Amino acid sequence: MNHSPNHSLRTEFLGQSLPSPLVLPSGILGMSHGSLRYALEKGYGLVTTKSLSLSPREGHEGPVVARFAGGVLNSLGLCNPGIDEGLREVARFVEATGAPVLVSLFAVNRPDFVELARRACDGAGSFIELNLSCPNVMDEFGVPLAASRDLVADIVEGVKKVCRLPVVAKLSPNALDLPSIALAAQEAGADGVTLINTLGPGLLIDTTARKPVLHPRFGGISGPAILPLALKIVHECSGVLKVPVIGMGGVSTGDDAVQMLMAGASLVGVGTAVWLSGIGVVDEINLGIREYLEREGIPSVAGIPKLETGHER
Amino acid sequence: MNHSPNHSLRTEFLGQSLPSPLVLPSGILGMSHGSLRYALEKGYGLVTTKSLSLSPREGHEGPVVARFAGGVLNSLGLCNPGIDEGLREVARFVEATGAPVLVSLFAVNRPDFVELARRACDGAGSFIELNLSCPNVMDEFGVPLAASRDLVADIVEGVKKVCRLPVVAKLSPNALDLPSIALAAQEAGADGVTLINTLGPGLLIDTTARKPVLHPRFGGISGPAILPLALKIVHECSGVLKVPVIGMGGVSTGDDAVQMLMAGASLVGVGTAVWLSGIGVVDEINLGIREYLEREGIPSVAGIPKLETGHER
Amino acid sequence: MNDRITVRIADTRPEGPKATTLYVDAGMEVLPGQFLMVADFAGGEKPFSVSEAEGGRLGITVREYGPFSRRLRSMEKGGLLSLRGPYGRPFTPRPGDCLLVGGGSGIAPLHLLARAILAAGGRVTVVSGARTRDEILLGDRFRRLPLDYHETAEDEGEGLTAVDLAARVMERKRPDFVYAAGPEGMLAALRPRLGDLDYQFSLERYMKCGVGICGSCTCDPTGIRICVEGPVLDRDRIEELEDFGRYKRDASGARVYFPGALPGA
Amino acid sequence: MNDRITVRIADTRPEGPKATTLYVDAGMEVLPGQFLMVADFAGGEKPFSVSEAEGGRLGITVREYGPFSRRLRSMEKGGLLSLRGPYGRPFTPRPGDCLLVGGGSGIAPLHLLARAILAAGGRVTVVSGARTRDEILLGDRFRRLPLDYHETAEDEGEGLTAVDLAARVMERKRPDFVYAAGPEGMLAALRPRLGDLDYQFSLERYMKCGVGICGSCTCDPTGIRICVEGPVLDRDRIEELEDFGRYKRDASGARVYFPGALPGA
Ligand SMILES: Cc1cc2nc3c(=O)[nH]c(=O)nc-3n(C[C@H](O)[C@H](O)[C@H](O)COP(=O)(O)OP(=O)(O)OC[C@H]3O[C@@H](n4cnc5c(N)ncnc54)[C@H](O)[C@@H]3O)c2cc1C
Ligand SMILES: Cc1cc2nc3c(=O)[nH]c(=O)nc-3n(C[C@H](O)[C@H](O)[C@H](O)COP(=O)(O)OP(=O)(O)OC[C@H]3O[C@@H](n4cnc5c(N)ncnc54)[C@H](O)[C@@H]3O)c2cc1C
Ligand SMILES: Cc1cc2nc3c(=O)[nH]c(=O)nc-3n(C[C@H](O)[C@H](O)[C@H](O)COP(=O)(O)O)c2cc1C
Ligand SMILES: Cc1cc2nc3c(=O)[nH]c(=O)nc-3n(C[C@H](O)[C@H](O)[C@H](O)COP(=O)(O)O)c2cc1C
Ligand code: FES
Ligand code: FES
Repeated sequence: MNHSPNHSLRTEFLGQSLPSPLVLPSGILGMSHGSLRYALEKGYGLVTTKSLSLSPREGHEGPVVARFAGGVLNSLGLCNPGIDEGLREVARFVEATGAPVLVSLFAVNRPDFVELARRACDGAGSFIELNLSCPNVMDEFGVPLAASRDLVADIVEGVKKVCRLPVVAKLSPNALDLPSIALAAQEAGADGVTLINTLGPGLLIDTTARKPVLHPRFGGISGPAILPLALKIVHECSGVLKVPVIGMGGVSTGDDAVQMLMAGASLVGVGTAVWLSGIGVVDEINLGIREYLEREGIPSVAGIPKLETGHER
Repeated sequence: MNHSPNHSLRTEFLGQSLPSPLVLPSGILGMSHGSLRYALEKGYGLVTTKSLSLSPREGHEGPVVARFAGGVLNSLGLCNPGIDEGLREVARFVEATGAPVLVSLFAVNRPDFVELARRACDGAGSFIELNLSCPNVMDEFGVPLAASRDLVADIVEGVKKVCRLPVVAKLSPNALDLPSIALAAQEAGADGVTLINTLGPGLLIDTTARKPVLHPRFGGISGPAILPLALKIVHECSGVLKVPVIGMGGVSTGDDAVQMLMAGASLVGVGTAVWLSGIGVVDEINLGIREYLEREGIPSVAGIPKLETGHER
Repeated sequence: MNDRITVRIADTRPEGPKATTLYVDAGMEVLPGQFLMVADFAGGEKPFSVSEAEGGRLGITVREYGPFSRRLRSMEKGGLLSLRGPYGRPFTPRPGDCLLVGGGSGIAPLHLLARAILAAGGRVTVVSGARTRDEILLGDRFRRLPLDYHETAEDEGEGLTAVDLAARVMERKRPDFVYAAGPEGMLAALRPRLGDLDYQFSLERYMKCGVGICGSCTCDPTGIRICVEGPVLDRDRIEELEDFGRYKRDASGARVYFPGALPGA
Repeated sequence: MNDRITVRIADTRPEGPKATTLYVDAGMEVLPGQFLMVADFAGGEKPFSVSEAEGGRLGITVREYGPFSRRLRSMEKGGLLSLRGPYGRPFTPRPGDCLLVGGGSGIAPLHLLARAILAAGGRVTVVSGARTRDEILLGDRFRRLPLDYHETAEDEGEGLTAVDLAARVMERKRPDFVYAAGPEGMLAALRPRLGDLDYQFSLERYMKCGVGICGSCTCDPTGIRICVEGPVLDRDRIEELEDFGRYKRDASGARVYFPGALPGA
């Protein structure tokens, strides 16, 4: 085993060199140039904006977050200041730091996604992420956009037509046969896939008040509860994809992050852990990955072996 | 508020009076007349057998269970001694205790389910549970039986034709639009629905060995991680069903159980908590429910108010 | 695991025409300046400081500003509250000569702080201001403490603001340390009057999660989260901010400029 | 949270032609009679007792019975093991005259127990038996301890079993307490020879989860779980069992009758 003293976390992603494989997921901080800078300084290698929509959204009244034994529920409701103000914040961030930004967009149909992407491509971001798991659509159709292979393909294709920046499709775990949906995104031109968005949604009830804890009643599930599901989905999808995967869902320790990389992720999101363990968790995870590389004599993050796919019984 | 001193946990279920609303879920203990008795003595109000198949199954080699921060993964693989030996155990249990048994059956197609149900109806059990979330079928078709409204309806209908005992359909959370599947089961004649079976499956990786922790690699997710998902599904399904729901998934405390009842369950399964908190958890949960009834002045389990359904935004 | 509790209101106490103190037996320790996310199970969850804490009984002084605070302050004994917290970085009580400047409901956490400073052996001067006399909160409570209490109503006499009055008080006697809480405009007006005095300000920014993940309450350009690194900020942290006294963010995250502040950069 | 660790084998030591002791630095305390679920990342996870525990280094003495134990016992220094545990109820060391009876690999936990009894001030007599001389495990280890050690190979001399030999030893000197571990047939043969002596037996039943949820290892009619309420059972618990010495269950949960035991009831 080769114990090189200087294991770097530097990771290539779609032509950019990042100082760490850790990604600030969309919806965590990422509200303003200040919060993007904060995340960068706390050790993330790549930062993502809140999911930006055509018009500003105030989100839900709340309570919008709740803890349970396995993690967190949130019903923030995709609050964001709208694409134009959001892109101004991105520009300020890029001006100050020169760091790349993953600009998350969300809409409920192809024309709006295309319009968002058009504006985002004129902005200072480096990559576009399409949040295809919009809860509005769930209210309308009972399932997220990302549950439909055809809708995913259609939107990605539309966006790619107008977009000079690499496009990453963010998929929902609330779908059957994720690999085929991820493949559909790739075939439609996606340059990467982000997995997974929050699970569910779920429900928690205040038994004294006899009311849901959150308002509105349901919230997407994140945190440690969803790690094994995320690992499974990332493993299965990255096994069939040629494009890179940003893996996230419950990653809270260095070992979790290494598992995610081994499952096939190129980058690893760390969101809910910022609540449950504090913002210092980002550097702890960076350190944990570095220690793993050293212990195992692996020279770089990209050298972490991928778990073999295959179906032993 | 009326503080009656003697709050009973007695609960009616499909014509039987049970001493507690707590159910030993299928696959937890339930292997033999001894283990069924053990569960009864530890405070469960109703016990379920392992899912019985036509032929005995040894299950997977293992490791078959693994813990993670949010709960447990299992890949037991539905090991069971086969329907005939299983029913002999049920008969011994009933002879010794007189208590009702929920006999869980599983197969991968309608004729086998019908044959299992035929034999089970000649046995000493009180109710039949159809485990429609068979992982074998997932290997074959990528989705569990329970993800298909039509397959669920077809099997329930076939079983009801030959079955004098009440039939409960156990559904998987790995499906879209659970309420419509639950409704399909009810319309096909199901006398009740059990929700939820394990989620996923999920994956955990040993980063030193660079191998999955479980063998075979994936395992169904249970325990605290799935509680909010289970509550949401039980709430949504019970809101549209006329038949009772056995709710389970991560219930570990008295408050969890009350949440499950409030979500709309008639009975509450407690499985994984037996590992994570020890078998004493069953009586702790019984006590917790009793204390809740007393504190809130509710005379019986059935009197626990159901959370209103409705879609505030 | 759970940082949320559901409690019944143990008592209430009207505080003039626009505010009420709600008392709960929450069984938690809250330090001066820390806050709770409070919800009433009817939609909405908002940050509130703790104004009193005695033997496990907490007082939350709610001033009516909009729909949520109106509902909250009309709640009665026995009503159910959901409390998350305590969250945030508290004030640091110092055993010297301390000046506490509060505007409107900002006075609430300063009451708890005053008691902590006195307990630590410090000397306390309080300046409390509001638009009208009956909007000055907790005056009776301060008057019962061994401290130097001053208040001002902007619609009376000279029309002094809390900042004006604080300046006068400081002219007479220079404190060792200044603590302030209130509308950001007030804090911004106070800052230049403090010269090289050391201070801690408690900032109010829009909060949704209260635990540092949603980003709502973050400041520019450092990105500090008022719900975690604040609400109480040291002088150094305040000096780094470009938005202090200029703009905050609304529920959508869009900038809202304070009256008189100019958009730009 | 996690009760599973991955460790490298620190050392190995052959124990005759069919067994090996694997040493690992596991950093956990294991009491005599407790077991670990051991896996080698090639499929399979099985229960094994701990035969030695010194300064954090554990010894697991693996006898070859089938495919898994064959693979395990051929593992070499540096090989990776997954260990879950320690699980189960241990033996209770007593400070009196103790007789320990072990058959085959059942002797493994008794070695750890012997040391614990000696440390507690008890006096130990050990009877170890196996089919052939070189299948008797850990004899050298017992001989180094201040105790009375007896062994028997069934294919030699009088062909005494461990039970026969134990009976002879008890004739000479009645112990205060008997501990036994080994094939259930041996335990069943031993029980009637103990009269009213108090005892603890360690039972081996098919185990999958090791933590009391899968039901594989449960006994009739009380349903006790050998992995949790056992593997060490007190006399009272054994006396309640209808399956003891009659049948156990295989991987599917089906009954497997011991040679000579009759199906029924
Ligand atoms: C750390 C902190 C401590 C506070 N302590 C107290 C206190 O002790 N007593 C007291 O009366 N008030 C306190 N507040 C202010 C209190 O949170 C607001 O008065 C309340 O949220 C108003 O809600 P509304 O719906 O009634 O008013 P709205 O009509 O919605 O708004 C009125 C004002 O309150 C602000 N506000 C609304 N929602 C929020 C929110 N989620 N977070 C922050 N500000 C918001 C708005 O920006 C506006 O300035 C505190 C605020 C913060 C941030
Ligand atoms: C509490 C306990 C402690 C044990 N301690 C030791 C020990 O210290 N040293 C040692 O060599 N052996 C010990 N064993 C036995 C060991 O678990 C088996 O030898 C091993 O599981 C055999 O697996 P195999 O695949 O090699 O054999 P197989 O060919 O599968 O079976 C051989 C024998 O082992 C039994 N067995 C197989 N799998 C299991 C299982 N999962 N659980 C229980 N029994 C099983 C079978 O019933 C059969 O009797 C212990 C068993 C138990 C229950
Ligand atoms: C409070 C909160 C807000 C979120 N908002 C968004 C969002 O706006 N857009 C999006 O694509 N994902 C959003 N997510 C999902 C996360 O980006 C991420 O996919 C998920 O939380 C799983 O990662 P984690 O377990 O590390 O948090 C949000 C998650 C949380 C907890
Ligand atoms: C070890 C284990 C084995 C299980 N085996 C079965 C089974 O054979 N049949 C079945 O319908 N469900 C099986 N389940 C699912 C449970 O019955 C239950 O639906 C699920 O675990 C959720 O409840 P819990 O979180 O309380 O464990 C099994 C679960 C576990 C943990
Ligand atoms: S309120 Fe969410 S980060 Fe501060
Ligand atoms: S091995 Fe699973 S209950 Fe004992």
